[in-house]
Amino acid sequence: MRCAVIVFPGSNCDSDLYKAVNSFEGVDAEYVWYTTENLDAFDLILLPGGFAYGDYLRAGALAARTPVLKALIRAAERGVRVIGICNGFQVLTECGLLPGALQRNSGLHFICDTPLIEVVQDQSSFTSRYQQGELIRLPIAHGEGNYICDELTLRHLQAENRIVFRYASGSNPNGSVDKIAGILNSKGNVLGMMPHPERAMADWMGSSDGRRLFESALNLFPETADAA
Amino acid sequence: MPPEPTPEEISTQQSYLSLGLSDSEYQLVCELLGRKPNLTETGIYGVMWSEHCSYKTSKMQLSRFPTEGPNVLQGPGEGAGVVDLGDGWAVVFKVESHNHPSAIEPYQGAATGVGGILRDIYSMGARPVAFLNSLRFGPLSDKKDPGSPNIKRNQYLFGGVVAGIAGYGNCIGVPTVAGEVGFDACYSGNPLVNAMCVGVIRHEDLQHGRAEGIGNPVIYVGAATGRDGIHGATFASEELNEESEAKRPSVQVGDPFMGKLVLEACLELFRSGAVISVQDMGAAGLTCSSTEMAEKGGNGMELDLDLVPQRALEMSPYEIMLSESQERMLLVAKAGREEEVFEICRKWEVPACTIGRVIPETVLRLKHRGALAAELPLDRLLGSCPLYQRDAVPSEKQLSRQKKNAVTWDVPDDIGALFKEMIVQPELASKRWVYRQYDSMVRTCTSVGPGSDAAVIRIEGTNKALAMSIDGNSRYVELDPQTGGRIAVAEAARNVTCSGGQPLALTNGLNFGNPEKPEIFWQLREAVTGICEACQSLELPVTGGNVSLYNETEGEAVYPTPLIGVVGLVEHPEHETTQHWKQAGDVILLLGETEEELGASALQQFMTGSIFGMPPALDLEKEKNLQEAVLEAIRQNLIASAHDLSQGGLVMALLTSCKGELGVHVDWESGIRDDLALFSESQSRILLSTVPQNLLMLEKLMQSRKIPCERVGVVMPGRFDIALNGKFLIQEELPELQQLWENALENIMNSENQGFSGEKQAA
Amino acid sequence: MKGIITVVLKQDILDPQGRAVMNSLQGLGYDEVQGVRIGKSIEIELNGISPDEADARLRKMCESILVNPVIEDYHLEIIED
Amino acid sequence: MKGIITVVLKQDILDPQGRAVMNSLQGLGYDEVQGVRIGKSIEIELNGISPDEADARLRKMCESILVNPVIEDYHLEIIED
Ligand SMILES: Nc1ncnc2c1ncn2[C@@H]1O[C@H](COP(=O)(O)OP(=O)(O)O)[C@@H](O)[C@H]1O
Ligand SMILES: [Mg+2]
Repeated sequence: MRCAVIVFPGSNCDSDLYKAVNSFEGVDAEYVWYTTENLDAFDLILLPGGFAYGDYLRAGALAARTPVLKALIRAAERGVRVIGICNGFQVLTECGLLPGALQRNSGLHFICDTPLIEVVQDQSSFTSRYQQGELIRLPIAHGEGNYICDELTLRHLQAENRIVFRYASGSNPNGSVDKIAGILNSKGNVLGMMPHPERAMADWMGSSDGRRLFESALNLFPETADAA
Repeated sequence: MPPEPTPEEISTQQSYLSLGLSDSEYQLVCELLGRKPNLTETGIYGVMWSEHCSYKTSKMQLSRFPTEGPNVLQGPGEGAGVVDLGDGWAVVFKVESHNHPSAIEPYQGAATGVGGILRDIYSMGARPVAFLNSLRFGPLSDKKDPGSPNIKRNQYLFGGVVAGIAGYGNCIGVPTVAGEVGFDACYSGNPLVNAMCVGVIRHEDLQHGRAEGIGNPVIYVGAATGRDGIHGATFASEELNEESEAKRPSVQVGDPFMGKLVLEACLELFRSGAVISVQDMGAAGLTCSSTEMAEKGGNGMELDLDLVPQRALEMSPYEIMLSESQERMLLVAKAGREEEVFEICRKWEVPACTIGRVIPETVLRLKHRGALAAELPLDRLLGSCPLYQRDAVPSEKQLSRQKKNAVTWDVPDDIGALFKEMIVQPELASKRWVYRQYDSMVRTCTSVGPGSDAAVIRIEGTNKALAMSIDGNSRYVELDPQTGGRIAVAEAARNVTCSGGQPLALTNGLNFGNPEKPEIFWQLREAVTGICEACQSLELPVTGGNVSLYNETEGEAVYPTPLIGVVGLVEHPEHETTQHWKQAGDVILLLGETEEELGASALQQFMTGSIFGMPPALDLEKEKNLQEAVLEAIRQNLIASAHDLSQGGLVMALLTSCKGELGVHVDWESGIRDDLALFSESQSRILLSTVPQNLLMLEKLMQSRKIPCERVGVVMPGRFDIALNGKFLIQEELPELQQLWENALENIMNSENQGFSGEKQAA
Repeated sequence: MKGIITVVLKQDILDPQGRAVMNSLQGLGYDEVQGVRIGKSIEIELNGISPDEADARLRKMCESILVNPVIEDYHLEIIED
Repeated sequence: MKGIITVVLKQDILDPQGRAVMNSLQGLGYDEVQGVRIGKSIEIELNGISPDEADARLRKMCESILVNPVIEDYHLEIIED
């Protein structure tokens, strides 16, 4: 399995993601600089968190107009799996692969915390190792994670089962519509999420609930995926 | 460009005064040079001889610190201290203040403070792995006058500083993992903002800022130079009028995005081997970095100022040399390998260009528009600054206040109600509102983040971890600087110990008022004495630090505020310990003796609105014994949680050990008056919890070390019940207390401080 | 020549920061304040191009990057020297 | 009535955001872009007060919380309905 970790100037969760993915047997992660124009060699493409271009103008906006994004969009069209985490999610909405936008947190402050997240659906290629309705702990750390979209889009997301993660149990740290924490594109091969699975890889980090996301995306346990 | 005053005019019009030199200092400069300096030269002397760069008042005090130890690889003198961690690893750390810039523009002041200390760490070659910070502000509320402009200003400063620290640290991708915040009327108008950075390095990668190799190119890396922060120190000491308002230096603005690129470029430059030395352009910008590098290398430096990248038009040599624009580094590369340097900088999209070279004459030579703009012999610039030994005399107020009895109030009727009022005071309230704004997890090495005594950061590729804490209770120092100094060291070390770390060394930030006043210099001297004593007893060398003097508003000094940052080594992940209860039914033990010590305590401040008497005593022998015993118990795996007792005493420590649904049931015997027993701030006390099976072994260990060890209660879900001598003083549902305590700061800040304060500029 | 682009949130998009500022202003006694919306003002210095071209180019910049059409509207003003 | 306040960074103050946006625009081929400065645009809806009063009140709002005089300048425009 070859896995690309895209690096923009100002990305800072790139090495965390790289470590996380490389910790799996048989997975080969590589850093890919934003000027790269070809991503054909990769089975999974990861957009890391951080502050690409300092989050200047709008979070993700400047990164979404770089050469690597053109290649990423082509790969996504071919059905290659893509995960955008935090800043990566912002890039995915900015480039149009995912609908909606991420606005400033409703409380106006940056929030770093480890809330409970509900796995809304376990049928996606990214959640096959979880169970629907399961509550997991994943860290969040963002200033602009307040997901918004218009009524129609929201109804589509709901009807097509494309909301994958929600903030659980009455909490909504950033004010997102429908408590959305992560969504899919309509084909189901592109996931954007604000929580950081790469920060939940071992108990000493406070949670190891993020592991199963990568296991699902990397098809590390195909039997379970089939069974699900 | 307006014409510059001539050397003659500088002398006759005494313009050197506004450039930071006194009459006698200016005379000395003329003697050293054998001529009158021109404007640029006068400016360079002014800034290099400022307190900030020369330590002319504090140097003799600082020289008293013990700086040697078997683990010290680099003591004070370089950008930051370096301490061995074994197996070829070392830790690099230092603290830096940014008080005055933060008072003017809290967001940018704090952000650039963080950026500055970061550059100090990586210029040693180290990868920065953690930030800490220590903050002081005026009160956030006033019952009598809730809408007072002072209170609003304090809230604005607090909100802005926290946002600035978050803004820079989060963006650059280094976790902010620990710190402390204090509030007191003495900091209204003069907040304190001290930032600490910790980095990790392999021994062989250690860099030194020495300009070596005659003919080697001097390369400028990073953001262009503007008129930011020019001679800030001098302008700040001028009386403000309309004319000076126009002259006021423009605020330095941080750019963490550029900062991150410069950081990565520099670390890669070190690995390339094409670079000999690097120094950051911090205080006094190009002046300080170029002269220090040249002097340490035993050489000189020639710079062509026309080659310095400039953001503003028509900058004079004086302005170029004194600008404090951010995100800039100066480096000396190996001749012939410039292209390699530029290649790496291009990759990271960081501007870089050669601006000069290393020369054999030991001078700083500056050229501008084809002419010589300045030439100063380095030995007559750096080593020649006069040192001042000021008078040190305690004030009358100081001495009479110490003699007062610390307890002047009667036992309160309802201690439970009192407790609930106290835990919502900003001073004692949870600092969650602050640290929730900091990314404390990026880099995924944080094992214990904010919310416990010390933070713990794992070192990748090893079994080791670092425990770190920054502390300082200035009320103790105000009442008795020597004891206060000792306690600051002891407390920071105790926090590290409680987290499972062996304290290794410390950095200190000395924040004081105007040292020309005898009572202030006395505070400084006494506090240093106390710090030295504690360092000796606890075997903690000082490897670096920072001095910030003249922290005054309208002639009133802040409390003397020495801050101590301690770093410790956690030898094995199993030793990582937090202050929180782990399991219902665990037994709670109190180590140490509780005396009636309420001087400068949180209870005294709350009951009387002021502080008086003597601060708690500290017996360094006992302290050392206690810390060793706790560390031993942790290493023997006998302890579930460990928490040091500090502000607010036992009852505060009990509350802050509760987490989730784990509360306490305490039934304690004490001969001291109820309120004083619960809130006494006696030193050298630690609260432990342990599973019942380990209880006897733990008690035996403490007995063998002659450490008083009392069973005070058990961990109980959902409750906070405290009984003293068989009588319940506090009986509360835990969730209710927790909510009060955790949301207190948030409630104050969110109700009052909506809008723009402290947000990302111009976003 | 200068282009000044004012970017505002679309009418139906919630503006939490604007709300917060409004509350602060009302809290300070500015009762006349009925609503606050916060947007961006982007000033772009242009060189070597005619005002007509400038208008088209600036609109392209807005559409390709400066403005997020999902949540924002903009208007454009050109100031000739 | 509406007040529109444009808040800009003072000339001497570094605008890292503007710089980054300029680099991106140039990278996308907009070579005519010579400089970018980014500020805020604040739109305030006012009620029950005359345009003259409005001007004075808005200036007071700017000075008390909307503008940070240490690093920002502003200008004000009033639009009557
Ligand atoms: N400015 C800050 N930055 C980061 N963490 C902070 C800050 N202030 C407080 N904290 C964290 O909050 C916790 C409690 O701190 P404090 O109130 O000083 O308690 P203690 O008296 O036990 O030292 C600690 O973990 C500390 O690191
Ligand atoms: Mg503590």
